[in-house]
Amino acid sequence: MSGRFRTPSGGRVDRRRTIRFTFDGKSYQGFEGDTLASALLANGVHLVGRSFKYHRPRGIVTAGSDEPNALVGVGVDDAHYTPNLRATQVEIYDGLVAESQNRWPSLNFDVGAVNEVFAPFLSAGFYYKTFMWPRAAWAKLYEPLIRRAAGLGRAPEQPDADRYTQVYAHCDVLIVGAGPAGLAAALATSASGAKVFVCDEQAEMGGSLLAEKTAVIDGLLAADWTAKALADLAARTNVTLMPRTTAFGWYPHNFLGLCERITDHVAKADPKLPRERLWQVRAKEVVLATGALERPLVFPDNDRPGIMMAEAARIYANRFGVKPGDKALIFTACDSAYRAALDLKAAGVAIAAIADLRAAPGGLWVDRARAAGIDVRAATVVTGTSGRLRIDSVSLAKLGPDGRTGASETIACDLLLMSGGFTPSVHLFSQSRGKLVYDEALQAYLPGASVERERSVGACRGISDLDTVLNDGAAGGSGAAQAAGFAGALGGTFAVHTDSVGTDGFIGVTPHGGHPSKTRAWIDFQNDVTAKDVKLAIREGFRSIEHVKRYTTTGMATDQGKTSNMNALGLVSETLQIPVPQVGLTTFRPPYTPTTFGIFAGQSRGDLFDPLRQTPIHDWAVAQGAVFEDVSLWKRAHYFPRAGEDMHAAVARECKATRQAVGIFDATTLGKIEVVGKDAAELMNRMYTNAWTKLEPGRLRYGVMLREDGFVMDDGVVGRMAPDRFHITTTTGGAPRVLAMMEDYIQTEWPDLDVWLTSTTEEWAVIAVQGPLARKVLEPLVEDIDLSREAMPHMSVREGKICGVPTRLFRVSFTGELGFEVNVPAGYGRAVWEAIFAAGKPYGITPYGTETMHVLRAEKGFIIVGQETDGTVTPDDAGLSWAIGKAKKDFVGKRSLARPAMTASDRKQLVGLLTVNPKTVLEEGAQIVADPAQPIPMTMLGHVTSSYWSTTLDRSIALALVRGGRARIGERLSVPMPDGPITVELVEPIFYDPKGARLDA
Amino acid sequence: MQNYSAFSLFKQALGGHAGWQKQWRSPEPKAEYDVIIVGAGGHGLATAHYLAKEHGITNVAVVEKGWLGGGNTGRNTTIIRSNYLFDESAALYEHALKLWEGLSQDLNYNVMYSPRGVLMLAHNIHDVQSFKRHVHANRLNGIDNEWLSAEECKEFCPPLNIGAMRYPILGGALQRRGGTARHDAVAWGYARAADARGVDIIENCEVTGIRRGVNGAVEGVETSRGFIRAKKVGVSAAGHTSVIMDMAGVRLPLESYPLQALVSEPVKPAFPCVVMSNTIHAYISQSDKGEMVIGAGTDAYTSYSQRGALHIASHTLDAICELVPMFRRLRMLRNWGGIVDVTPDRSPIIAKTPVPGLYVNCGWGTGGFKATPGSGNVFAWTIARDEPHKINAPFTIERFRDGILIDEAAAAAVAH
Amino acid sequence: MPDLAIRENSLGRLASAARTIPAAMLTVLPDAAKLLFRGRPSSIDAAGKAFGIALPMEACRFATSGNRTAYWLGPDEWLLQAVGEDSAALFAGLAAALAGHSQSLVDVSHRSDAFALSGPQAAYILNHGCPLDLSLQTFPVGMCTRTIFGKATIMLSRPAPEVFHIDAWRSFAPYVWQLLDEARSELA
Amino acid sequence: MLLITCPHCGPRAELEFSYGGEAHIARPIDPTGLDDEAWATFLYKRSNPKGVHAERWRHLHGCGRFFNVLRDTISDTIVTTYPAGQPRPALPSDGKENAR
Ligand SMILES: Cc1cc2nc3c(=O)[nH]c(=O)nc-3n(C[C@H](O)[C@H](O)[C@H](O)COP(=O)(O)OP(=O)(O)OC[C@H]3O[C@@H](n4cnc5c(N)ncnc54)[C@H](O)[C@@H]3O)c2cc1C
Ligand SMILES: NC(=O)c1ccc[n+]([C@@H]2O[C@H](COP(=O)([O-])OP(=O)(O)OC[C@H]3O[C@@H](n4cnc5c(N)ncnc54)[C@H](O)[C@@H]3O)[C@@H](O)[C@H]2O)c1
Ligand SMILES: Cc1cc2nc3c(=O)[nH]c(=O)nc-3n(C[C@H](O)[C@H](O)[C@H](O)COP(=O)(O)O)c2cc1C
Ligand SMILES: [Zn+2]
Repeated sequence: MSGRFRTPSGGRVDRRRTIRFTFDGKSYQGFEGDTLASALLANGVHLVGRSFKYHRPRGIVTAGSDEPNALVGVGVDDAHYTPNLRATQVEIYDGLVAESQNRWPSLNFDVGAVNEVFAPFLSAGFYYKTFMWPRAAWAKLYEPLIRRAAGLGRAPEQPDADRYTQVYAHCDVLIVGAGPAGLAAALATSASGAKVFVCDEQAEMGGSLLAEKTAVIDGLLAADWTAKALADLAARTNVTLMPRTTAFGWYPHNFLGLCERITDHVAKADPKLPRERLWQVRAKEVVLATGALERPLVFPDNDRPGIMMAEAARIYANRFGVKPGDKALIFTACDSAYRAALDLKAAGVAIAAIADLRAAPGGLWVDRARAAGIDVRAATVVTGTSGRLRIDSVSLAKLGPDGRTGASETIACDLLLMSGGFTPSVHLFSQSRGKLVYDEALQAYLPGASVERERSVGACRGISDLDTVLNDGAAGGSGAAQAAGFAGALGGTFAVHTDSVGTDGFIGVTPHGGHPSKTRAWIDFQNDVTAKDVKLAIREGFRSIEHVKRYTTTGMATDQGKTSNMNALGLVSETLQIPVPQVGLTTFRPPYTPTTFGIFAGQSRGDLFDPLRQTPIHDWAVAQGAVFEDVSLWKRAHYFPRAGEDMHAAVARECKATRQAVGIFDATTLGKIEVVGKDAAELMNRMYTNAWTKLEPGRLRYGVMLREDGFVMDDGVVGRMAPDRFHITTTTGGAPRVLAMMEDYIQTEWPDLDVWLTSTTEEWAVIAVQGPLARKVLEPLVEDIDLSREAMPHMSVREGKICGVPTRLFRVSFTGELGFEVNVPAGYGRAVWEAIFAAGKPYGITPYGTETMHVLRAEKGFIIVGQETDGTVTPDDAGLSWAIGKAKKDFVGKRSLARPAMTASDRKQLVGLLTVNPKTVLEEGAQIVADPAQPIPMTMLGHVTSSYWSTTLDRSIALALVRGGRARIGERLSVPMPDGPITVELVEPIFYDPKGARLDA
Repeated sequence: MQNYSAFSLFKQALGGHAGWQKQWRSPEPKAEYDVIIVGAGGHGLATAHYLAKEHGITNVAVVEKGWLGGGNTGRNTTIIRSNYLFDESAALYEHALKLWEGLSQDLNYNVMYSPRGVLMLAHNIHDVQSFKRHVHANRLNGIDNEWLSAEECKEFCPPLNIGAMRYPILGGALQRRGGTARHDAVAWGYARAADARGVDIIENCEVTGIRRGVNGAVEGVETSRGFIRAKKVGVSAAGHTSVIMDMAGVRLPLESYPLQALVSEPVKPAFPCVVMSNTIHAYISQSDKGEMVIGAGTDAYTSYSQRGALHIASHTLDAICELVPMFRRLRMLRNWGGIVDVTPDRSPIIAKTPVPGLYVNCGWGTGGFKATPGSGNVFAWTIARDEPHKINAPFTIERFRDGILIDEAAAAAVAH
Repeated sequence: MPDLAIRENSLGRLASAARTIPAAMLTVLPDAAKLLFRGRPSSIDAAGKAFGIALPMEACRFATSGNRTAYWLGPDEWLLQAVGEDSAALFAGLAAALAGHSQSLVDVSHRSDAFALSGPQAAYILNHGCPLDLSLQTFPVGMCTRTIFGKATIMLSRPAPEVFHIDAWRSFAPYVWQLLDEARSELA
Repeated sequence: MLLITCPHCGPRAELEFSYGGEAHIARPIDPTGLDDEAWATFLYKRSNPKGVHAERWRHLHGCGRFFNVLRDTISDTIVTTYPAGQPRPALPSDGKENAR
């Protein structure tokens, strides 16, 4: 048996499959098909949580995703723990572990409930009015207290063990909601052959039909019709049914985010499966069939466990075979609660009375209730309730025609059902930016004009009776198919036997006669917002509904006001004496219901977070024990430590080997672009500061590229391979930027130029062989290239073969030594590297990483774009005016260089720095001042851009940008550090072989 | 102005809170004001407050097309810090930070300024160099900012994953005085204080035109509630600045982009400080109510639609889940957008315009909440005296013509 | 001198450890000579003649003949691929035929590696990172395009209803492969 | 994520594109002939309209071509796309209504 409150039969749960689970450590049983809420109710458990602010005992209010109260934490361990799940949505499975939240030490006895005592002081926004003295106390004392009190569930403390996936999908028609409207739409649309997706957030499709016992559709009982419709749809290959899938967000151009929950409901999930999947659906047409949500009534003490929505109680009885209580009292403003009362009575729940807010309720349902012997009381309101952890009685009073309440009568019950009518679920429609229109008769906002390609059908657009809902769905479905370009959709009609429950309802606070400042009638259950709070906000001048929301926090809880927003609107409207539509609405935002972070991250985690780019030589470097650094998406070898070496020792050794013998460096990550066409040189002239016309084929030149605003964007060595062909190199991180900018100018400014670009970054592996012995190492490996000084001078390029594979061999040096950069097709990179390494062995060839590369180039005063420059540096600042083609009339960025501030003499300019104490190595980023004794704030003259220990020079060296620096060369300045100033001398930014004799070797 | 204190709260509680006064009035616009501020965001309201408080100009209207505080002030991730690189920006943001420190008391409104520390993470050597440059420059400017090793980052913010990830954390720059404040309270506190000094805050009043006299000078603003006369008009309309300046025939170097933020469901305290990572695009802190407040990036394109694309939010959450893998199971509660106005150098403009009597405060992009008190303060000065305060003197419109840019982002690739 | 003309494929290691998942198979495609041709309209015929396949003029289509395929990549851009051929010879031949034309020819044989994703679930798996509508109506056999997969650019083509070819730049190829492999885990 | 119709490849997801800022801002033929104000206008000043915006997109992860798009910046609705180099099509509803 699964609890005393289980009906003897009926419902859609599988009574043959008993399921065991625990809640707050106590074990319970339920049936397959139960939600945690239905299973707890079957066991007589109503108290499941505590409210946010006052820690009031709270029970289960709804049967769906709109549940504000019954929030639980679920998970056997922290790696699988999820806080704030709605018990009404959690499907139970064997071994499920759930716990209540926001209570200590226990749910029944919660110390936090002392807040109740302070409740009079904890009015809306109380924290804005106090805790200001003493100044420091807010952050130190008050805030931590408030933070601890707030916050509902606890975050898991272990990394999530599950995986999540993301997938894009396209369909002709996406139908959201598989109630009668959605199913009818799906049947119609899919008959046309259109590709249709149908998603519903619930485990079972059918929506309100799943709780329907008497209606007959096309001669079938609702349940049978639903089963048949679903079977029909499932059999159609153009239909995809997606249960447990919430459409949570609508983004521009009919792009919707759907969250599918895959494993949370199973005890032993297939480990291959993701926990949840994000569907990113682009739909030609969307049909919204999202139904309507029942509204609570707002009356004094309406928040006790045992107070529930009438339709939810009906769902528990009809769909789950659960009696939510023994004796129910019903408080309603509409007919549907009568239907609920009758169904509950049939399930064995005693109905104490129906209190109807309406003056003279009548008609079919009222008659039926009366005929069933139910005590129906017209013009009657609830004026209060009692019961600490569960409701035990209700006070009723007659409502006079003047709106006053009469004497009250107390009726014992363990269940109070309420219904204020239904609010259409227009969330997604509104997210799509469609305009909502207020319908006075329905007291509801309905979808008006569309912005996107969508239509709403059924209860979500205010249509409520099953026959009209079905026909509306069918019409909407065929309309959508037609709009998506599919003729022949069947918009047939349905023959339905059912009885209308009308569209009555109520918004706002029901009359109760209580003292306005003493009674508490909850509007937003989860955030503990009472009618009093809303009125206070208005009294304090918060007139806009947006202000009321933010001041009181109504509608800001995890249910986003699904049950509360209309009542808040009603109350504001009444208090301000302005019509509801003039009060306005707060904005509907994604997600429709809270959505796991994991699905947004999807597969982008760990090494797949970003592409991890590796060169063909990467694995070799790994085998050699290299330490890597991240440079944009690339992994680059930073240095190659030998046993016992730290970075400094390794770099010193690598530098020394390269200066004295030969080093080998993987420069593959450099960006490369092939510029081809008869106007190639012209394009180069326009894009780079340099002049290119005269560069002969077979020669290299260092090029500088600016942004149009005049600041250095990139640099690199460029080879002219032929009159109409250049081989550009760029910085590692800059390659995509440079290519994009050049392509932009070619396509949009100079389409007349005959020139084309091709990225060749990944075509070539680049092996830099640098050092006095470089030529010796390479000579035996190359065919048909004369490496001699005379035949192949510094800054030249030759094509030929190395180790039998084609190469573009650059004679170039970023180290200041004799050097070559061997470009070979990337697939041969590793092999050629190893061959060169083997050939270099006798000469002591030493692999070096980016750190050594940086030191060697700094000794030569070569800049690194991004280190010496930072997006505010002109070529002249960086000492590169020599690279500007003086005779050129124009190039990208030239005009900007003529602006007043760009030519000022006190701009920061590149200089060298030598510390007076040669052993002191400056910190990169350290600031430079004239007088370290000046008071703070100091006048800063510049900063250290690069700083290293130079083994070659046996002293420290640094590069810096200093205000008017070139004119200050020879001066001494100071670098004030926390433990004292460091005196530095400004020198030319070149420390080693200033004449360049070594590169020319 | 009614005094707010624990005592007054206590007293009012006994009286059923019946005695609380309106925090601000909802006056009808007068025919004429000395100064009109366009836009009742934090900046506009602060400007009005300081005009009244520090310059004695109380015949001021703040006109707002919607509800006050409903612009970016009400939709930002509330990160406050002042550890900017350049002297100009450092001075401006530090001026603001000093005001933040006493703001609750100044306004008699608890804005919940919470200096819990802002930690900016470095994921590569370039980040390290750039952050250290900030640390040193800040130190010499008298602004607190310190370098933490990866282990120290972890100690300061235990939930952080500093190890196995695509871009491991190499360290971070921590400004301990940085933190957050309650966005709404800032708008409301300024509104209440300004109102108490006589400023008219006129909501639901959209500026639709700027009237200029024959000499070109400003005469007032056309609004959805009629013409309102004033010789001085200060525009503080954030994302909508271009639209309003267009009314006066002034084109500014601005583009408006959607910027998104999102919150998780509330949980018990689980994240002690503010963490920013520009390299992988993640900004996170936990609010006093318990939500994780997370900032995403801007969309690629300009827009006034006040929402953003799903892939932008996804990209932020993948970063958050890498930084704090136990948050992968938290759930997004709400995701919204704002419209931020961005200048070419990502620094603001607080200046006089070519139109006499027209002043503008704009271009705060993704990072102007932190500046609210300082910006309002110097903008008020600029309007009152018809000349910039020395702190905002560099933040002119002309700097773009002359090339005197204040490009924090270019200097460091650091967003706000 | 060592003869090193043995090409290393960036996917070699992943391919040798690939799981057999029939619903979505991952297999490395053989090396090929690949030339990127861009040029003025007047040069297109000559390029097609020299290559032996008229370059497809319809957007996003490829044409195959024997071991050679011409992929339309953009209105002035085609990838000319010859499986198993030597790129230098191919280049020389085309370059000669194109002399005097306004065009650009670049050898990109080593820039990318290619692999196939095949099986009844291939499109579904591809959609884990690729936002295209891969139904046969919108992405028919014979279609090719550059597109995005996760955070990488790929060239995607469909030689058969359940076969996709993915050509990705060398350093991105392992990422694309691994992301697909991760996605197809659920079919294992 | 927007759905943008590339004039060559048809409708594609925004992810395949890169945004290129406002359209129809031609680089001056002779920048040196411009005064600082005019140059700054070219460099920095954009119309930033609330309404229909002519802007450049590039089908970066596609055919690689730049083209122009008219998009309503209020609703993000795309009104039309047209090749680079063509003048902005006139719209009956310029700046106001957003066509579907
Ligand atoms: C998602 C997001 C996250 C952010 N995160 C941070 C952060 O962490 N830290 C930080 O420092 N900054 C952040 N910012 C930036 C910050 O929010 C803004 O820079 C700052 O709030 C701007 O304040 P404001 O008062 O100038 O503008 P707003 O608050 O936007 O006020 C401008 C007002 O002008 C009104 N207006 C516009 N047009 C008219 C008209 N025609 N007539 C009348 N009124 C008009 C608007 O309605 C609005 O109320 C973020 C911004 C966003 C959107
Ligand atoms: N007065 C009323 O408007 C009213 C009130 C209650 C019930 N009804 C009855 O309800 C029926 C109306 O049928 P219907 O089909 O319009 O509604 P429905 O409530 O039967 O179905 C709506 C379905 O949409 C799903 N859904 C809602 N939002 C979703 C989202 N974002 N993502 C995924 N799924 C989502 C729900 O889980 C539900 O299954 C009629 O039979 C009517 O009698 C009407
Ligand atoms: C710091 C911060 C915290 C927020 N916390 C919540 C929250 O707990 N619940 C909620 O519903 N919205 C929260 N919001 C979002 C607002 O509800 C709202 O989305 C935002 O102010 C933008 O307004 P709009 O969505 O009405 O356009 C928060 C906003 C900010 C700026
Ligand atoms: Zn295209």
